[in-house]
Amino acid sequence: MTTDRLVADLRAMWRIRAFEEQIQALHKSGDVRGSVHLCIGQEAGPVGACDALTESDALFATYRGHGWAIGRGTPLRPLFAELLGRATGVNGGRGGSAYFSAPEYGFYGENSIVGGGASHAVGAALAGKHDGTGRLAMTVFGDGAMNQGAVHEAMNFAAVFGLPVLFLCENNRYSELTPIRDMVRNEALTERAAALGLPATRIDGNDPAVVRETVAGLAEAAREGGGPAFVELITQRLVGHYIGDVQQYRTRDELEADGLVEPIAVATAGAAGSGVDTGALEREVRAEVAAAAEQALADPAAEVRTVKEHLYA
Amino acid sequence: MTTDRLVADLRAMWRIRAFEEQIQALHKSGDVRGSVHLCIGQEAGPVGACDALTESDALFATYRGHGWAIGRGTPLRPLFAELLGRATGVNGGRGGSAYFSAPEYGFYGENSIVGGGASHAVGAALAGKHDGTGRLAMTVFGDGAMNQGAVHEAMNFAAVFGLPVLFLCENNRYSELTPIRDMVRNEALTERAAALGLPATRIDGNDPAVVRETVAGLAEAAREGGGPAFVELITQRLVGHYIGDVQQYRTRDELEADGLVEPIAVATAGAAGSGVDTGALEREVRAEVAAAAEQALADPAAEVRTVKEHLYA
Amino acid sequence: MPELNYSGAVNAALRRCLEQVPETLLYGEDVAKPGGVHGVTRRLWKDFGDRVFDTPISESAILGSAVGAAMMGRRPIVEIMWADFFLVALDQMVNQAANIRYVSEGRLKAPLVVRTQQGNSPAACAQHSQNLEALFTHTPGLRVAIPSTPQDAFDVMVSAVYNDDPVVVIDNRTLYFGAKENVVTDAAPKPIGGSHVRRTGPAATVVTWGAITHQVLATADRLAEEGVRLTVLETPWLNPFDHDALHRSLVDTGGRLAVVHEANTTGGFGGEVIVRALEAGVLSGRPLRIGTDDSRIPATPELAAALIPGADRIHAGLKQFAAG
Amino acid sequence: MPELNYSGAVNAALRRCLEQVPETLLYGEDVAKPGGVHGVTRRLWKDFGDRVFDTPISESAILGSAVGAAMMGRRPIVEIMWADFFLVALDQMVNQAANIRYVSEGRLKAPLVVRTQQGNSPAACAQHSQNLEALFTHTPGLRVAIPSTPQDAFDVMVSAVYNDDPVVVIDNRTLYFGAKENVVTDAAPKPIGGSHVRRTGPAATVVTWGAITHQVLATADRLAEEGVRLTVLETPWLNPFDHDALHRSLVDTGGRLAVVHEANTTGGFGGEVIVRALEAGVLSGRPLRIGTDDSRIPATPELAAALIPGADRIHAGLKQFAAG
Ligand SMILES: Cc1ncc(C[n+]2csc(CCOP(=O)(O)OP(=O)(O)O)c2C)c(N)n1
Ligand SMILES: Cc1ncc(C[n+]2csc(CCOP(=O)(O)OP(=O)(O)O)c2C)c(N)n1
Ligand SMILES: [Mg+2]
Ligand SMILES: [Mg+2]
Repeated sequence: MTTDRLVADLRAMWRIRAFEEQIQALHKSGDVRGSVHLCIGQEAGPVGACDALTESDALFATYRGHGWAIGRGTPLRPLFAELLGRATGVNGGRGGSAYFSAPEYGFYGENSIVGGGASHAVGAALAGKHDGTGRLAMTVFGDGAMNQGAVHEAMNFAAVFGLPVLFLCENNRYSELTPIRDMVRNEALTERAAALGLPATRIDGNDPAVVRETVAGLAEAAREGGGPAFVELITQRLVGHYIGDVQQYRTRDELEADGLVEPIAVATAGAAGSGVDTGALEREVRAEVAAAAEQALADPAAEVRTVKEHLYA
Repeated sequence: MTTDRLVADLRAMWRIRAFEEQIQALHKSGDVRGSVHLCIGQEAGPVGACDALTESDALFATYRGHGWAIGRGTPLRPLFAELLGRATGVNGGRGGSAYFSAPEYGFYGENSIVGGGASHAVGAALAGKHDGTGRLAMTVFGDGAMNQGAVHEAMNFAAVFGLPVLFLCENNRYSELTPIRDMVRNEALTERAAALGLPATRIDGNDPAVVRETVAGLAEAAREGGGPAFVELITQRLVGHYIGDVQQYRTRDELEADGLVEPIAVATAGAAGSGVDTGALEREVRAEVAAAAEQALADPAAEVRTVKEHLYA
Repeated sequence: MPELNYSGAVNAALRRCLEQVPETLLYGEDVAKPGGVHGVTRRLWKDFGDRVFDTPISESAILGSAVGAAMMGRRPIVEIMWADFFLVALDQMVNQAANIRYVSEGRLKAPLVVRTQQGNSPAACAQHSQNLEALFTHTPGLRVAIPSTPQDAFDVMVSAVYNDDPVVVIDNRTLYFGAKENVVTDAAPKPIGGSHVRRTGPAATVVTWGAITHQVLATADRLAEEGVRLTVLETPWLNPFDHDALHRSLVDTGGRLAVVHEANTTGGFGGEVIVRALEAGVLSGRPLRIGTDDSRIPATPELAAALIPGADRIHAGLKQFAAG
Repeated sequence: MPELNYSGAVNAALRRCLEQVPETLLYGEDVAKPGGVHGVTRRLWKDFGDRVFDTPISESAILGSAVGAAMMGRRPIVEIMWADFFLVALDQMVNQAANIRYVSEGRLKAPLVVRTQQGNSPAACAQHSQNLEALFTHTPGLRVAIPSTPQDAFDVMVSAVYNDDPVVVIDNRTLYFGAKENVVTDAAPKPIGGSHVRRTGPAATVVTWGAITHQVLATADRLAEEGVRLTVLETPWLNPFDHDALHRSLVDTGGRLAVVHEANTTGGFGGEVIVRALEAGVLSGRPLRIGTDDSRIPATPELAAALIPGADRIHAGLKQFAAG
């Protein structure tokens, strides 16, 4: 991999991490309220996978979706604004941290129902079969979502109709406070998708280059009529399930081990080895992100006056 | 296999078939009303599989469940009575053809929601883990039910907790009027269960001996703590999905081919080859079944007076 | 003007929408090659190719894919074979479809139509007999219709397809093969909503919807012969509900209101209709509510008939009410 | 008599049931080792071993296995983490659990308890904010409770576990860490049902349930200071609902009825309460119904507050009502 690519990926991952850390701070200060699910530690997925998507493609994520929205190119200011309940938020503060969308960037929304968005991606691909775009749809969900019947139905549905849908499972080993290994008998989650007829592969979800290459290859096959595919990204969250989760269910050893393999640590080591000033890079990105947060903080609050609009056409 | 066994199986299968044919006649005469799903052609499953169950075991079936209720030993008269809307019916006419139960015979009910009963079996096995019975639970559903998320969840749940549940999938190639091959990309349905960690096997569902042996073996393993298992019974229905379905979706060739492999034809040929008077056997069973129907027809109608009872304790 | 029975009218409406609205898709279990378990979608697959297709038995994927396709600009029409089956995937209606427009602040929409049918028919089991419209009328963001005539079945479907929000259209299978009538099939699509004054009379206003409308009308005719003239307001749309028409009607009928529906009584939409009239100050005296007794539905027809309002109970109820 | 907050009371009730009713099981997502996402089931797993366990994210399997276990004589207590999540598996409540006793003509029963919590809390998203009790009160065969105090939370749970039918017990997470109170934890299990007269006064009867009860009581106290004395009837059980107590109360308050709930207004259970009073002839004049405006719930707290009845709206509404 070229140093340029490495630096670009590190920068992109830092943008997500710095965004999330800024949200942490804004939560602490009381500016961001309520339940927030951060993707700290899982930045390689969106950075690698979103590159396979074109403008007319559609991405559907979960409540842990900030990184994916950023991955699709949604600007940070309206994202901050959304979480801050500002009128300038991507949904004017209606969505909030766990359920916003930014369709103008091909981000068709988070979803706070586990497994709830998988079939939406199937529908988006179905639409693409008829609207001339041949749209690829991608949906991301967690390891725990594999136990939700709706996900099984969505994968089978896409398989039957050969629709170009990529199902990405971010396996961070936990569903809320419960380890996935306790909730499945067979830990090879890819076999579930394979049984439905989807090419299914487990990859290092901490390496944006690996993610990019895998997803790009599957995307191409899907666009050419190969039907849906499944990718399991092995990754980890370095923080709690939600802000405030003190992670009593994890050992210090485990957290330390995760710290060694997490994407930014690895990419930083790689870039530093190629002579990149990673500290400067980090500071630069943090400044950019902080500026976006500042702007959003200065934005006007969501308008109560319009609260009854948009329920119906 | 001994001739005795062959004859016993043929007799047991004839009891089911004759019951179903009697229902057909009673439907034609207007005595049995509404939608009825016959299991004609699928008799080998219940005859072979129910032998693996003891009294405290629990069976959960679908709307196509008459044969399974009979397989568990439910007498014919109260079954006829149920379908005839008689007070003496197993549920006093509340259940009807598609949703009756006979718990005193270990038959915990049909279910008219595709996939709705699979998790009940899981619960029955869970109960057995705590009530000292170590109960085995068995649930039967069709090929089409494999696409219902609830079935996937039920199998995974049983697998995670190592519960003694046998999931039997009667693959008669159709879901209502639609062939299963059009509704899956990978026709090896066993792989779905295997991916969840269940031993999974596809067998000839038209041979009661094969079914018996397979199910008995899996039942033993499950009782010994091996967890759930999955069996796909390859079979066919010789009649429509419901009484009145004229099966325009099937060719005459296909129906003819099915007629050659269906369990009673095969068992009859086998028994006749061993010198059994299969004609006499058939007549004998038909007479028994007809007598039960006669008795049920003479039973009093379900009592309207009690219609509001049993909604709550 | 073709002569069509109810199922023919639905079929014609679907055909028209498939022809005139290129964004439409039609799918569900057994709807394409088999033409639907009740034959309602017959031949559409032949004529519209892969825009009409059969699906796996996967209600969550059916509804969810419709939501996703609708978000991207399609106008999917999907079938849930029995309203009872919604319950395995109600999430896609209530948590998903209903939220999309509002939560995105109008940036997204989900113009899908879900066709279903409900209610009891002889010997249908408890899991195939429920009337579930109240689940949808309690869900802001959804539209709900429940026609009872071929013309309304046609009009409701066309209006639903042209409407920009998720609409649940609820048939009753006992209506599918009723009498034929001349159906106007070429009028411009109407906006959703509205109601019909089916009978006029001063004794009371009876509001009703769905299949039971026919029994209410027969009863009204019988009562008219007996000298009691009722106004019958049929409301094929429950959301938007034509409260205005009802409240106007109540002015002419002394504020005397009866509601008849097949859904079970407690929590049925009838209660809401009554409360709205009461809140609007147009109700006078005690209203009459006729619904199915709160119960599960037994398979034996005679038992079910003891719970579900039939001709006699409706007649006796309305007669006493009009007298009281 | 221990001093317990709401979550402590639920925990104590669960502990008591696990101790005294050997048939009980307790399971759901994150309820065992983690002790529940709200900490309500803390330590129970430690003390009751494999009768308390965590499950996959499989609501259909959670509820369905509870149904099956209950059919076989267990008394499972299972958790649906948020009421909104019921919607992925409502079938198991409405098509399955509710039917078992009736359809088997009493040969089978399904004595399960489903614990859940619902409603809005600051910045909860639209998919984590709904109040869905009306879905259950419209379902014959289910029992429904929605307590608001530690004592009721305790009593309701014990009564539900000893009851022989499926019961849905609905908490509100904003109550979990409220004030402690002395809770009687050793009384004999009471039958389900009943209500509490929380305030007495002649101006009107206000019926309410769930978390919003506290706002209604605060409002009643404020109004009492302003010279308007209301009767407040809290109904922790919605099924069976204590219509008798309400109707008796209305005799003392001139038939003036107000209902306050957090669920959205149209089709909420409040309408049913009003219609029953009207049908019983104990209502006088127009009632008042205060519920959330029919809407999806926006994440921003200030927006949500414009839709969900808060102290000011309840105060203004009840004040005007009492005056009118
Ligand atoms: C249907 C449903 N059930 C339960 C929940 C509660 N819940 C929210 S996140 C979560 C864990 C999901 O775990 P996983 O799929 O691994 O995703 P992760 O949070 O690790 O990204 C659960 C159980 C929900 N939102 N929806
Ligand atoms: C949840 C649900 N969806 C749809 C139906 C309608 N339905 C009844 S039987 C059936 C086909 C089931 O096929 P299969 O599982 O193969 O069983 P078979 O009838 O062949 O025995 C369908 C779709 C239903 N009863 N429940
Ligand atoms: Mg996870
Ligand atoms: Mg089949």
